[in-house]
Amino acid sequence: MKSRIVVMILILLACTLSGIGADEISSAITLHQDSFDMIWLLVAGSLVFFMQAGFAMVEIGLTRAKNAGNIIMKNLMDFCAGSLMFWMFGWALMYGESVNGLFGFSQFFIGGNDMVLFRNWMFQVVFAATAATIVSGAMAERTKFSAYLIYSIFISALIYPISGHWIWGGGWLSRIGFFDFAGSTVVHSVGGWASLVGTMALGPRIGKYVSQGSVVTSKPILGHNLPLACLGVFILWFGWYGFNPGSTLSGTDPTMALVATTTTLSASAGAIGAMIVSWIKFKNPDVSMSLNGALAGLVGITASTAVVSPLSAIIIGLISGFIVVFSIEFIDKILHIDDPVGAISVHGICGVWGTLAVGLFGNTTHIKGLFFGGGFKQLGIQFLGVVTVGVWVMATTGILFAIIKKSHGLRVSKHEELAGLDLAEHSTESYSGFQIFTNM
Amino acid sequence: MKSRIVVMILILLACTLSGIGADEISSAITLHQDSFDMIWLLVAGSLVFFMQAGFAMVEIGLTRAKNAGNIIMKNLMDFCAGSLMFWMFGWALMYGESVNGLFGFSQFFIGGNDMVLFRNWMFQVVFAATAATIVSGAMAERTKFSAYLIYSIFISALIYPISGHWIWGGGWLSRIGFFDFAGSTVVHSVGGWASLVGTMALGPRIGKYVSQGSVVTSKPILGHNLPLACLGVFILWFGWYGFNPGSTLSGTDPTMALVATTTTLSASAGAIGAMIVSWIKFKNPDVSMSLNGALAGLVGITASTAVVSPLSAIIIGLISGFIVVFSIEFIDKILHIDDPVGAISVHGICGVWGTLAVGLFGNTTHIKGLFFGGGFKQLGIQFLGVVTVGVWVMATTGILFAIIKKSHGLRVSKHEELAGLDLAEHSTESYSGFQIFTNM
Amino acid sequence: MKSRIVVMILILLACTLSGIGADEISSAITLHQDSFDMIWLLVAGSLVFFMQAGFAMVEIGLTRAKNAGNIIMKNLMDFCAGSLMFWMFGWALMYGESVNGLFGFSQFFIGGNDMVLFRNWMFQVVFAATAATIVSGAMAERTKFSAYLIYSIFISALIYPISGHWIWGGGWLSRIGFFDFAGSTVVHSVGGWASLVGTMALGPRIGKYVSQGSVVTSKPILGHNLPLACLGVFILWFGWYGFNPGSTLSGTDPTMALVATTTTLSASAGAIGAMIVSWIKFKNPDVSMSLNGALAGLVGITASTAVVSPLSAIIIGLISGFIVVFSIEFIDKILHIDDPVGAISVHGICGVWGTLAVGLFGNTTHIKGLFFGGGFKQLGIQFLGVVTVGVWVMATTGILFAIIKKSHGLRVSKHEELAGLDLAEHSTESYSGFQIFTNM
Amino acid sequence: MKLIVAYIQPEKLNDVKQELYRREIFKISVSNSLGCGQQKGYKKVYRGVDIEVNLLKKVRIEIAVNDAFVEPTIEAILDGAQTSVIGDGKIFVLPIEQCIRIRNRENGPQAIG
Amino acid sequence: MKLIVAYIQPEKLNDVKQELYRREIFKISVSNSLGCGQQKGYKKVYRGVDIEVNLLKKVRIEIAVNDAFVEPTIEAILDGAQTSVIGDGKIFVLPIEQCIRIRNRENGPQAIG
Amino acid sequence: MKLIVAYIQPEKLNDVKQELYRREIFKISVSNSLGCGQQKGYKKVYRGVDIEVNLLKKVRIEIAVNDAFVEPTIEAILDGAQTSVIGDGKIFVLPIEQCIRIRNRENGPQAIG
Ligand SMILES: Nc1ncnc2c1ncn2[C@@H]1O[C@H](COP(=O)(O)OP(=O)(O)O)[C@@H](O)[C@H]1O
Ligand SMILES: Nc1ncnc2c1ncn2[C@@H]1O[C@H](COP(=O)(O)OP(=O)(O)O)[C@@H](O)[C@H]1O
Ligand SMILES: Nc1ncnc2c1ncn2[C@@H]1O[C@H](COP(=O)(O)OP(=O)(O)O)[C@@H](O)[C@H]1O
Repeated sequence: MKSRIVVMILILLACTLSGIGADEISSAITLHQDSFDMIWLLVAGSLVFFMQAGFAMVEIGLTRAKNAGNIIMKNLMDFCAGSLMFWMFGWALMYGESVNGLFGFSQFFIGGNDMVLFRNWMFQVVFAATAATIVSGAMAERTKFSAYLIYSIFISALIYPISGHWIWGGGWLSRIGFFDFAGSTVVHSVGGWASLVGTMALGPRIGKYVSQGSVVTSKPILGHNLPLACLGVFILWFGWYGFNPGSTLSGTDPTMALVATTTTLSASAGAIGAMIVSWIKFKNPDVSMSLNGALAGLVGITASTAVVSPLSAIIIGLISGFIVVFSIEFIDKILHIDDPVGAISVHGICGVWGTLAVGLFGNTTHIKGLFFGGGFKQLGIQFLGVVTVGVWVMATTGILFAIIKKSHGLRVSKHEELAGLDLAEHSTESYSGFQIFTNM
Repeated sequence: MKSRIVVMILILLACTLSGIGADEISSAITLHQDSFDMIWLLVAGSLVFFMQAGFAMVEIGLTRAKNAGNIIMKNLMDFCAGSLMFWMFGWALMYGESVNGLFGFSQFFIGGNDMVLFRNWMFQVVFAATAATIVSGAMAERTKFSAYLIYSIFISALIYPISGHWIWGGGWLSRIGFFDFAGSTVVHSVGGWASLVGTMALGPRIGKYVSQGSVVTSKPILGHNLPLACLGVFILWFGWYGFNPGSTLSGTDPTMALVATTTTLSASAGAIGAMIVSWIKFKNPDVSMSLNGALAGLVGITASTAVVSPLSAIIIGLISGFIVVFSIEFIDKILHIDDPVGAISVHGICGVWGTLAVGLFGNTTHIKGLFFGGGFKQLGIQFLGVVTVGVWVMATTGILFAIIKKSHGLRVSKHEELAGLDLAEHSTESYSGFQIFTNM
Repeated sequence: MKSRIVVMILILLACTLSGIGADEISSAITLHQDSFDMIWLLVAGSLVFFMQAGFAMVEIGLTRAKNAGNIIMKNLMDFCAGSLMFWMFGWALMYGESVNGLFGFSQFFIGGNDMVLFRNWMFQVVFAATAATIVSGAMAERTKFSAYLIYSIFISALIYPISGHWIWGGGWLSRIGFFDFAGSTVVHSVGGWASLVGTMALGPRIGKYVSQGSVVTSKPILGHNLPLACLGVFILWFGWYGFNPGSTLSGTDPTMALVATTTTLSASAGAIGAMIVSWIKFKNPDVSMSLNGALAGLVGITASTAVVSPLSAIIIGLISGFIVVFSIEFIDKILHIDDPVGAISVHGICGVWGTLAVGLFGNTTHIKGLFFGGGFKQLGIQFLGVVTVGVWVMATTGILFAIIKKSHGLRVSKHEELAGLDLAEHSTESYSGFQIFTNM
Repeated sequence: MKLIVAYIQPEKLNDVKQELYRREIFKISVSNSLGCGQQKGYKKVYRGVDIEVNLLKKVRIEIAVNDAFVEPTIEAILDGAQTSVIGDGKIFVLPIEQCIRIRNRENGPQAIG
Repeated sequence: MKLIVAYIQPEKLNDVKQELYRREIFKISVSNSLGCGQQKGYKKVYRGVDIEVNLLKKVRIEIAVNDAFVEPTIEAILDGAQTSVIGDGKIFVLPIEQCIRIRNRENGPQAIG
Repeated sequence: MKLIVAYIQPEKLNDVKQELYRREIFKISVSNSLGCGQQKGYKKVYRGVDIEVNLLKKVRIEIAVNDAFVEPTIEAILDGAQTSVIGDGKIFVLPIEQCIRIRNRENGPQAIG
């Protein structure tokens, strides 16, 4: 008995001398673990938030001066409306208790005292906003602002959260092994598909396609501010260091270093890839294509960033850069779909490619792609995910845009479009005083 | 005796086996605790620093092209002069040993080896700079640059630190329970009141108010670059994720998640609120008002961000958005005070509203607002703080601007104002080569 | 025997009660230590990455509208090509196993599973890119894009890594005690010297120097977008909070607070210094000079930021601000070297000054400068480093540019230069629709 | 020789150019201008304050032609720019006394084309 | 019919417009221009290098009027733009041979207003 | 009095100004313009789509002179702007009926300088 007491005293003593008790040690360590996750996700989330500025700048830069204010409003409001929606419904449908793996259903109107819940909501809302805002670029220069607001509400409250649930919320796709680390499909493809449906529902901008007899020629409508587009791309890339590494969801998971590395290399390769293709095809290293290429590389690596090697990342990025140029040309010149900033190609097509790349280049214990001895299994699952999410988004946004078109109107009048949405919808000018010469 | 030795050996063994001693554990944990705070405050401080860019862009965007370079200089120099001042005097007056709760008085010209002191200085200097720079927007397009420099020095060295001491430095307001989490009053109202006094001392820009008989009409003077204004707002919002969550002052306080959440929701609601009001009042969803609305929501939530629920945050933000539009109109059309960027309304009025909101919506053990059963007590204290800080700032800046006006001159000549401050004060053009059509 | 068992049970019990074993404690603490470093370096690295946007904006702003797209391409591509090069060779030559202290030689084509390696690569690649991109500003408005690409590849793959190895990779300079905390020499001087050689190899822009008889007059070629230049400077300054504090290379080294403080103060003093000099010399507080001054202060403090007091930092910054104005004038008016953005002065000259400042103002146990009783020893070593790195960079870039000039051509044709590189090299316009009046 | 100065709606420039091409008039100079005519401008609201915008954006074109081309040029402009809505613009014809091609110092009617 | 071309100081445009309105002259076209006259420009310093700015910003207005309105128009411009300081600008009167309203192809003096 | 209107290549403006100064012609107004002449423009590619740029950037200058100065002014422009390459531009001479200096309401030939 005596020795026990001695031991206890000794332990207490040892602990006291070192100024800290075993309990305190343990709770300090738990606190620290939590704090890593907390800080990491908040910092990463802030970076992802900043991507809103990047999207705004890219879209402003690649469209005409007379619509810049409208683009500002759309980018601002899809975040603002979207964040309220995601607080009310989105989170609940995405991360609430799963109903048969199809959608979540709890934690509507988030409140209470659970700081981990708030942290996770904060990190997720900025992803939801990213998916929503992708569309604003594709539908730029001709969409009614109020119609866009309605769309924003539905994508953030309903469409994005449900397919998100399938993959990140514990839903059916995640259960069968679908892997999308940071959202090539969850975020980017969703935005891309919605863009595709939106632009098709809208039709092209006036003057974009000129038909002479049966021949339709695509006319260029130049962006008015490349420096802002460049700034936007750098902001997006910067924000991607929150988007991808933050998606470890843990502040102590060292994989974040691999993620940052593959993200950097793929983006670089994407820009180079797009530059090379444009140089060969158009005889000039094209500025806006190279900028799109960097984004393509970023979208392309997003799904697989944590499970591929640096070399694979470079290949994935390079291919993304190739794809984006061909895709932009194909969509414009063959399909005659008018996507002013290339959102369908960058987010949609490269999102698909990135998702499939997991099944090709994945090389960890759990994820083994085709090229690393994993056979077609993962690739097949990835393909299934791509298709089902595509169908889901196209179906729902198809219905949504059809209803808006019928009931409210989706597009401004010809006169408003020619005058510019800034004047027509917001009675403002974005560059007051500047002489801007436009006959377009 | 023997068992004691055995015990000690065992403990040592256990510790050695795990490669780390009790002492080392304890010191590692202390180091880690400190490191969380260090990293958190430095990262947050950097984000707050970046807000300088946001202010510069917003102010440039909402004023005329001919004064852009002057705004750059003012925003750059109020930080640069301010940081030297805050190093010399500001910190000492704000956080030095308190003299009767009225002002601090120690640690002038910070030096030595105390890293925690440097860390805290770094985090605080960016807040001081924020307060200072708010004024540059309100006084834009007509203030003498040298006069503005003098003002900058005094606000950073004297005016801001002293009211700051009352609230954050352990001064009398904090002692009676005044609560301002991240600075609705400490930072924003101070800037707002100084703006009010400054614009009144200056008078309106030429051409802003036209009087015909007894009727004074307010004329619009359009901002020249909405994309930059938009970028500025996004940068400010991004920086606010350092401003508010960083104000936990601790890297392990999980409240930061609530703070980030309420900040996001209030900003969103603010933008929406301002958009709705402008849509109803002006028939159009106004771009620059919506941008101001986001800022209003951010300022409005700043005091109470850690002590209110998400729902309260939305309400606070929405009301901030309403207030800002009405306030801008009132100040312009009724008071005929010319505030080009709306700084008085955004920072002053919404700063007051945000401070009072603590007394209405606060809902923690310590802070209980009127709506959550706390009665009028907290509200009364908040009101007292608002009034005393307002009186302090208006009195001191009133004297300051009066002296500058008498001795040095506060405003450029009519000719210089018409030519633009870029040419008149800095002999430069901000957009060389661009054709800018101005008869204003 | 019995007591031993008791003791062991007790310890186990104590540990179990507190929910964590000694082993787990130890591994948790190791994990946490690693996580601090990981998070710190990734966040800091992202900030440094963002400096690319800052460089792009500064260079765009200070040059003519007709070359903005070309500058975008150069800034984008030197990062993209550079990061692939640094992945292939740069890292290996800089941080691989040292061959006689002259260069590293291992870890080419980084791969594998070492997360610490990836982390370090990520942090270092952004520094390499910074050194590379400095040159794009100095060589702006007349360099062939393809020639610039070749240069980019060599500086990132070879030139920067080797001198970098001498100082940061365990090479000979570090062994004799040369100290460069965050890269005044390693990064900035390298960029500065390369800029000097590059501009000399290129010659001035058409119209920059007009000779009448033996008198050569320097003509101004105005930058076209000061707001973007201002934004760029703020982005760079913001990024510098990753550049300098991140260079502790440890997330638990509290010195980062001193670093952030001295960085802030030196930048502020630099801007003020340049403003004062320009005010006296040119009668006006010059905007672009003050912006350059802030950068000068940042470059100037970079080497010594962790080993000097705040007061010393202010002095270093102030002198940097003085130097930069005189240096820009000297290089332009006396040497007739055409450096559109002042890169040689800001990065080269102030980089040298900053490196020497370690030997003057250094004041820690290990680094003692002349003014703090350390005698001339440290200063001498610093001087040696400055000279050898200068010789290395000028020799190698000299050869490089000479070969490019001979074989491929370094400069666009007169016609292309007059038309602008955007049209000539990328067949684009950066500000489509804007009326830009230029006869330059 | 005459100088034909016309103010047209910006979005009509392409049509006018096409009509001119059809009539083999290839020389033209274009600049932008703010105009005030029968079309009275419009009101908008900036931050709650009314703005009267009474200077509308127009395109100003100048075409120098020999006398025989005056009619076709005017026809072309009318065909390209007329929408019969207020704001369509005006055409002014001014006399030119001399015309010189800078390239080869050619003078007179043959220099104009 | 005459075309009155005037160069004025930018800040005088509003005054000139008001004077024109008072005389019921509502049609006007405005563009910006850089001018060099007796007002000799100024020097400034950019990054330490002297710039001679000898092209100053001016506003160019064009008003086409019937002969009876020439005098009032000139009066209006003078009243609105004169400050008696160097740089006030110039008025030139040019003959117009034809004037056509694009909207309705109306030709001649009645088309001008 | 004549109004000399010339379209020149933008990079030639400085040379033209210098030639004018040498002949003591100091008054000039300059604006920018897009022009289409014998120089046929060029093609470029934007995001894979062909653009025909057939409006090239030109500088438009206006110089009002007394009749005696017409020749020297034309000479100066020719000397400054001629490169003998397509795109050099054109000079048009228009009659001026009146010229008024706003500053002092001076009228006629002496107002022009
Ligand atoms: N008398 C005039 N003098 C100068 N410019 C004129 C004159 N009349 C018309 N314009 C120009 O033509 C544009 C169109 O004229 P407007 O009167 O609106 O068209 P409409 O002839 O169809 O009524 C005006 O905005 C103005 O720029
Ligand atoms: N002879 C001229 N030809 C063309 N433009 C002229 C002429 N004289 C004056 N201008 C224009 O008028 C503007 C004002 O002329 P200026 O001579 O400075 O005024 P003032 O008549 O008061 O001396 C000039 O900047 C120029 O644009
Ligand atoms: N007949 C014309 N009417 C109006 N502008 C003309 C005319 N001819 C030439 N210009 C202007 O002059 C510029 C140069 O003319 P261009 O024919 O290319 O040169 P060149 O005379 O050497 O062939 C054109 O771009 C246009 O702005």
